[in-house]
Amino acid sequence: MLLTNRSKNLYQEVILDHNKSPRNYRAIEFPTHFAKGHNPLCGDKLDVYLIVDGEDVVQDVSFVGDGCAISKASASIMTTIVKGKSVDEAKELFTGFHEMATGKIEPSEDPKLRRLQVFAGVKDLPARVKCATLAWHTLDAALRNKQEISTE
Amino acid sequence: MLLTNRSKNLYQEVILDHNKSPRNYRAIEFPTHFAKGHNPLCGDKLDVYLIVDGEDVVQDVSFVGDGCAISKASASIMTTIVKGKSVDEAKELFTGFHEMATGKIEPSEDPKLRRLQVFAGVKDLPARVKCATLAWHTLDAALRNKQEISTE
Amino acid sequence: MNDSITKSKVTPARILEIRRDFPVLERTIQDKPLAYLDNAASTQMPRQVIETVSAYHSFHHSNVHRGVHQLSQEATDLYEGAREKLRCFVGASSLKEIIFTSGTTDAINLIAHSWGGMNVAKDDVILISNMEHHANIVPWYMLAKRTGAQIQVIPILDDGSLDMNRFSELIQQPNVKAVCVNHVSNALGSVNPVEEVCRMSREKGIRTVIDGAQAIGHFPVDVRSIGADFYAFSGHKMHGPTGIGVLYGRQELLEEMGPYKGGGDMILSVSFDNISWNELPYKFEAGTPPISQAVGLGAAVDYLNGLDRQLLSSYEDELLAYTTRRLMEIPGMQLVGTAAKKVSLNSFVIKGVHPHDIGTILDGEGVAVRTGQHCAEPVMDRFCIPATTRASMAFYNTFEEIDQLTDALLKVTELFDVTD
Amino acid sequence: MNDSITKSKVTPARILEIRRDFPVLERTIQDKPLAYLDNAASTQMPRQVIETVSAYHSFHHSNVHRGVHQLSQEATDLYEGAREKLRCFVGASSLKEIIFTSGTTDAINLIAHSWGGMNVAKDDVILISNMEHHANIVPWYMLAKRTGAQIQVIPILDDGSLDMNRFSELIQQPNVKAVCVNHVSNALGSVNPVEEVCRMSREKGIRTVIDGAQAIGHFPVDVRSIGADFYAFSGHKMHGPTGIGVLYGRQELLEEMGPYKGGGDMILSVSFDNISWNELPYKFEAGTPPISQAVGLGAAVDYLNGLDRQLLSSYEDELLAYTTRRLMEIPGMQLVGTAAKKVSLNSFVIKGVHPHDIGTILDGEGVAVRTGQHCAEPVMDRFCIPATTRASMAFYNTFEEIDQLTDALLKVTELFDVTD
Ligand SMILES: Cc1ncc(COP(=O)(O)O)c(C=O)c1O
Ligand SMILES: Cc1ncc(COP(=O)(O)O)c(C=O)c1O
Repeated sequence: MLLTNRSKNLYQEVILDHNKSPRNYRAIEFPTHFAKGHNPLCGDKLDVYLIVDGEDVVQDVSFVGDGCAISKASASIMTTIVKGKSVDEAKELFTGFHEMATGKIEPSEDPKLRRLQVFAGVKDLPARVKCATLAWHTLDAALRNKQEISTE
Repeated sequence: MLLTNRSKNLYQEVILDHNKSPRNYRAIEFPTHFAKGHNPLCGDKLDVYLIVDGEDVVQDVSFVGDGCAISKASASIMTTIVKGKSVDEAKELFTGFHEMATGKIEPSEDPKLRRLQVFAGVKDLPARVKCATLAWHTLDAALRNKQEISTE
Repeated sequence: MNDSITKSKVTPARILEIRRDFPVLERTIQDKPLAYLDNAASTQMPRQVIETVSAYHSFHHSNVHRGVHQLSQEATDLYEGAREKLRCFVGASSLKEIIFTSGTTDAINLIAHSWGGMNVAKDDVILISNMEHHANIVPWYMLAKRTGAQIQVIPILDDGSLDMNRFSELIQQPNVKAVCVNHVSNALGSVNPVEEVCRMSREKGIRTVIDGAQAIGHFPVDVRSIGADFYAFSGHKMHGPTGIGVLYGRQELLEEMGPYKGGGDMILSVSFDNISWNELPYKFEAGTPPISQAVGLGAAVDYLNGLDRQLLSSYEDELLAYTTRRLMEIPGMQLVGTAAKKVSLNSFVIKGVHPHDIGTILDGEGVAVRTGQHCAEPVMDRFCIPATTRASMAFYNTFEEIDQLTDALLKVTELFDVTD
Repeated sequence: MNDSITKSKVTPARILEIRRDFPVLERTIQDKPLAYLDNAASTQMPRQVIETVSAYHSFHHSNVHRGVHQLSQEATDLYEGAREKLRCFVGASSLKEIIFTSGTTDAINLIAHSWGGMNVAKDDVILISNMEHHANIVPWYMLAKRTGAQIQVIPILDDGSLDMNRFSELIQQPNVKAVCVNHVSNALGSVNPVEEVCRMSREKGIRTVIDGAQAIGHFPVDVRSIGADFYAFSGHKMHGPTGIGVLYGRQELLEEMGPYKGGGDMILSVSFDNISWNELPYKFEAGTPPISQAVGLGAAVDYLNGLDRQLLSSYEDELLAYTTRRLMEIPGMQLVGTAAKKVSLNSFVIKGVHPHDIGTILDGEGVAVRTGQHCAEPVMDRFCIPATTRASMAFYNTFEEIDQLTDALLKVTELFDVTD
């Protein structure tokens, strides 16, 4: 099978794996923070749940939703990275990820983005940037106590 | 003064003369037939008055109105031609005139159109055909007892 | 009749010849030849149309109507000449029945506003098929909100065809004022029996609003033999420019209707106390119309008339059959819309792969398809799917392009490890 | 500042160079060179615009938004790129404030429908200047009929300028909701003090609807320094294509407004029971937008930005002064509209000669002017004339063309034997 480089670059093994077996794919019954994300262009929908402790550390984070491989893998990888981080660190990661996905910075510029650089390929596909960032936008909304967001 | 042939053809002496001194330019107090004509594209307005006798002969015909030289001269010449004709002859003239003005027949094809052939030039100027035919349309409407017409 | 004639077919060479009229079809995408299979979203323009528009822009442009100078007369003749071409193309009786709009959406809004505003009241019923494009739903929804009228849905069967039994029941109700059905569904490809829909509606005195956006590019349309009260379509779906569409309406209905937009050209006289409307079709064409777009659309009509449309329709049927067969080779494939009568369009889902991922990967292989809800959310809800991938063909598409699509889809299912 | 810079002027050679960009200007009419003096009706397009549209049609066309394939992305980038060009061109704060419509008429109908429908009620007052084009009268008239609101007229002075004293009185009334004034009158050429109109209105909480159709092609416009709530214009009056226009609206107002047309792209989600609207600017752009037209309009903006507009504005002022002087040589001449601030446009009547006859004879001499009421019947009524002849210039017109106009007019007056 000979896929174009662009597709190979975007649909790397790790993304396909997280798409197939998303981590932390469950609802949390009593979250401290919660938000619903919606990308009306694609129809993608995503719920993000968080438990943040008194020290502002993310004790648990999970998601449930429907979407393309990019958005699902992005959500799954996000949960694994954010767990155990402080709220401020999570927000910083969001900013960095957003800048990378929109081509404003190179992933190599920020060592914290190492595990996220599999998504760097979306910067060449403007229609797919929102797929990659939906989970992060939703996380950000949850942390700001905004219950519903739409990326359109 | 060197005018283009087209203009010379259209604005012949006889038209300019009728424009300047329109014949039968007056209202008839007790007409047997009457109609108002209106060309909303130009703003031209024309009232046509007739007295038709028991034999269906046009005893008197006149007009009052505002318009361009073509429409005014056409109305003026129409009144001079129609006076004394039968209603059927007037209607026939209208048909012939209309066909000439829209280029469907050559004026030479119909000897009755001889005095009207000064208007043959409008056939090359679609925007002006209605100026030339307004008086005739209004005459026709009057004879059919339609009080108001618009050529648009 | 001679056998060789009845079986006469479009040859591959003829299709290649036609393709040369369409500059964009020579493009490559990611170093692959472009296979443009997004014709339901918008069709491509032949150079005959492109050049006509350019020539108009270069040498004949001026504002239409009301002008006594030659350029204005030329522009008017070209604009009104295009109207005559369109009249003839859809078999309308009179030029008064051909209104230029900015598109199908604008045309249906015109109907809902001007006809609906006068004829639909509280508790009246508007029947809308479950396979309508948002363009034939939202204007009616807005009218219903305003007037208190009710919208009822004509269901569709599992194969994506209209439920005519239910339809015949629904029209028995009193107060049904309008039936809104597309001639061809953009999400399913189904060709609806609009002649029957119109006949049955007419017998009950119900008005029919037929959305012809997806029909007009695929086969000859005759509004009178369909018997539609209103028929709407867009230029850009029949190889003409964007920014223009046509509303056909029966003269009698159009005469009664109040105006839509206000402005120049649609009025006879204006003062601040009183305004009188112009006659048809101008009553519905406020302001400077889409002049060069009408001229371009007229050129598209000429282009289509110059082709053997009947033969090309059959060619598209073969193309559809071939596409359907090849798609069935793909693991996890489920076609959405399998009605007996379809235009050359296939909507589908592949188990476990989101349409967006399919679209992106296909694009990498040079194959342009559309993915999503196709502005037909109720269809998606009906089939309980969030979105589909849609390959929509035109007469210039080839069997090779379908192979290119199939190969690309096989790469998708391999990548995503899809099994049947 | 250096004298030679402050006095720098457009040279005739520069104008001839600019003219070469406009193919139509090379035409002859009746064997005479065309003098196109009907720019207020529609301006001509430079080849830069014509070629951009052709290239779009040939190689980049596809439907915008919602498409994941490359052509659709290219079309979307070009379409949205055009929006950014327009935003910058008129100095709007945000892309959300730039709505593509099908023209000025469509834009004002949008305002009257969506803003007016929500904000104007029985006995409210809408102020409309006596020099408005029908496009800024009829939509308000229709709204007034629907709501029972009142239209009141802002009078104009004998020179064709706005009666600002009367205006300042009129806005003292309670319940004045909107002021509708054109930036430049198409029938008179007057440039209205819209900054002052907007400032005075704003102080009273009254909304301003500025019709910029005739301004946008003549001089740089900045909606924020004008302070307009709404500002509308058309592509075909600024050297772009027909079928497109722009509505600028302050974001805050647009956010509150309900939708205009219903259809695809202007909604977020649709079911038969509930619909939610999309965000700005898409809420007001239902259906497939005028894509190639927006791209062409963007090219027109690029073209204008590449010229020295300020200098060309001064050139047009000189051209106007020259035209005015030459026209005064014509026997029986009466100018209609002699305000101190005017664009390069002269409306006039000649004693004893109907404008239509003037128009036809001028056409025979290669001179394209417009005759009639110019979709501004109230202006004609105000000056008690049935119609005028209008010569309207653009930056590509020359002094020689004005001489051609003058010579042709002298032939008219000779033919009709007009004396002073
Ligand atoms: C002042 C003014 N307003 C509005 C319009 C209407 O513009 P359009 O016909 O492009 O909608 C025109 C153009 O005729 C105009 O001159
Ligand atoms: C069936 C159908 N109706 C209406 C429309 C709307 O057409 P337009 O976007 O040209 O107004 C479309 C196109 O998307 C369509 O497919």
